[in-house]
Amino acid sequence: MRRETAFKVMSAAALACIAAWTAMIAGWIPAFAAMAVFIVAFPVFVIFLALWWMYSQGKEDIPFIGY
Amino acid sequence: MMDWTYSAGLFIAFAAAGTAFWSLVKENDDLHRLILVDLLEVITLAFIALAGTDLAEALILPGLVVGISELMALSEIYLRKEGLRNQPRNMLRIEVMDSAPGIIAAVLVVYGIILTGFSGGAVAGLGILFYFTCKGHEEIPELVETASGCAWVLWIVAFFTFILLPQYWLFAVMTAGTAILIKVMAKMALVGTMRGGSDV
Amino acid sequence: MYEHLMENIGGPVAFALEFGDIVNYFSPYTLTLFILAFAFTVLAVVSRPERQIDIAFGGDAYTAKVITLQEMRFRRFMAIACGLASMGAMVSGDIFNFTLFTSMVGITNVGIVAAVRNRHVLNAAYEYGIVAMAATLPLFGGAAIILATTGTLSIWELSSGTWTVPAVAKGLLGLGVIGEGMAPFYAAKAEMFRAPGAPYVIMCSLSSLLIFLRVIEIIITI
Amino acid sequence: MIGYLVSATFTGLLMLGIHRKVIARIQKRPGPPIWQEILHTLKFSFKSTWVPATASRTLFIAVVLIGIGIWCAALFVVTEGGSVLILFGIYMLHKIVEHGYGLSSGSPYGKFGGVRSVISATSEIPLFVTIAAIYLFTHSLIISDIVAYQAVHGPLLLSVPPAAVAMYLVLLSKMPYGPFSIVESKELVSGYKTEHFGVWRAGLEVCNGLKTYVLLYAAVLIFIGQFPIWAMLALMLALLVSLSFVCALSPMLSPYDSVTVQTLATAFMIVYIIALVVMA
Repeated sequence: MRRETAFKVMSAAALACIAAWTAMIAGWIPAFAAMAVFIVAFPVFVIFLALWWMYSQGKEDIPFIGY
Repeated sequence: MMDWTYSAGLFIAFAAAGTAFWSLVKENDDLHRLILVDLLEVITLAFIALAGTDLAEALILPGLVVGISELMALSEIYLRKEGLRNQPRNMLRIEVMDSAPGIIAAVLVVYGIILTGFSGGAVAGLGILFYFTCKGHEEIPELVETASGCAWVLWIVAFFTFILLPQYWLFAVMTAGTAILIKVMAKMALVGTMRGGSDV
Repeated sequence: MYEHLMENIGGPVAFALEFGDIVNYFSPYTLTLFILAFAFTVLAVVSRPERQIDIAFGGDAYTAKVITLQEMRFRRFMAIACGLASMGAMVSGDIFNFTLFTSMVGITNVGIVAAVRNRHVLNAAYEYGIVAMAATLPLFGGAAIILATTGTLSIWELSSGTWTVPAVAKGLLGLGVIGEGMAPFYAAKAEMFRAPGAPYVIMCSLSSLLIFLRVIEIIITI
Repeated sequence: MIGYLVSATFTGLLMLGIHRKVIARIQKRPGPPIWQEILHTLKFSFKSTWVPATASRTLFIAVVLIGIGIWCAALFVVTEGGSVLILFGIYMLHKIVEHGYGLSSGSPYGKFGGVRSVISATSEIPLFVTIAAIYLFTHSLIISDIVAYQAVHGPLLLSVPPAAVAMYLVLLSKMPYGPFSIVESKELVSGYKTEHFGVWRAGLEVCNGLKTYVLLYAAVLIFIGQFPIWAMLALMLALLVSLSFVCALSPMLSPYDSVTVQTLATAFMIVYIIALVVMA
């Protein structure tokens, strides 16, 4: 995955969270709908934020098989 | 809704379930455990049947289907885990055919006699047929033919009794009933048995 | 406190679909469970199995187990069937349907690992299958006793408080579900999870967990 | 709400740090600073990351997302006063997530960690007995109703102490370094976490932080009652320190002993429930 993609996904998730929050405070959508958006978007935001910071293009490796 | 028959039935079902579970715990052979588990399934159906309503009758079928599919899945696993890949040479080699043909045939015949008439003959004939399938049929056909002939004579005698001595109608009915029972039984017993020796 | 007893347990019912007296309902609780079953079913559909690494102890050698395409297809099918059965059990408003779905979960759980060519796993699957099949007796027995004593199987009806469901029926129902793969009968099941193919194997544990969570709701509700 | 979510995550991580610190001090070690777990999370998020070559890619990534997602949901259930059953359902689902972590990578260590997390499923059974005990008193499983009941009748901790003990056992079995944390035992390297490094591990830490916060908060809420947030945090901290004491002073049990202890606890709870029902 490229850094730009990670950034795009992260911003989309963040925007979704903020939009849902604003809409809830403004009373446009009920609280549970905003929560549903958070539950989906927050994990995506966390992971893609970190991926945007650092996603190596390094070669894939086999798992750890002992010392 | 709950009367004493339900309670009694429930008690018997629980006792049967307890027995089955106990035997399942005691049994070590995988194949026998599979069979015992099938026994448990039958008791399960008894539990449903005890409700005794139309709904219960409708519920037995899905219960049965689920039970059978579980049994089939487990049998497949058993075959795979034991590495049994060879097809059996003789497909009709079921244990009960060696161990208990006499008992099963006797039960069917007695039940057929109780039913009397055509259906009774069919049931009893099935019993005899089962016996022959299990035990082979070398000399028995002659005996069956003799019985069939005598039964036919009895039937004729019963008809004559009807016509000539109508006051003995009850005796005639009973004779005819027994005769037709034996006759149908004999004919049913011949289904699938070929004449001309065992190599045909 | 809500008027309908059921809503004190799983939360207010958001949507209910009536079929005569059988009402399939979504409370926040059943909805959560349904979504989880759905999510993991989707995962089983889209993800490919992993290649499990085995170490040969005493040396540096290791091997990767590869799942053949045919085996993968069969196990994926079984995993999806398992997911569908658990989804059905989550929303069913009828106790007998619930027990049928539960038995189906048992069958598909065996099916998920049945294609694995590993004697150890197959033995575990067989042991689990025996327990799961024996568990159908209390499961159906419980449902049948509920039917015989109250005359209805609708969870909605039973939760209205007009019926008294005998404790033994509830106990049997719970015992049946526990036998389908919860503690303390999961000992055989845990061995099944050594089979490769994580997205499918995970459905085994997920489905029995979900039906256990659902039966808790049913037992408290009725 | 977003602010609450983020601060709950960091508070939970801080509490895990305090947990480690208390354990270290009891064992006469200096121990890491209390913000160590927060630093850990940040550190992992800056590490180079890829998916192992043998892993089931989709599942490998999806379980991280699901892990964070379910605990977000649990936080909302607790704060909004939803059903206790949902919370405990999520608690059990965490087991599946751990299982997914372990199995998805193809690593033998991860696999054994995952299998152990399934074996330790006994820890959930006391939970449901706890629920039954609570239900007998409150006749509702909605958290807001339970809180309202406690406002009138006093804390459930005093009316159903055995249920509180069972809940304590449940919390204990989810705490790291505790007697029941057989999934993280050192002979399995890092157990189910072995192959989730870098960003994935950071996600896992976020999930752990949220989980710790939610479980402690829920335990206080269900057994003591609702208080202002500073008092809630103080009570949670007290609960945490007591848990740390147990973790510091008890050795890790072997997998089967752990299961046996939890089964015995369950049996005791069932007897207690039956006694309650018979008396009522």
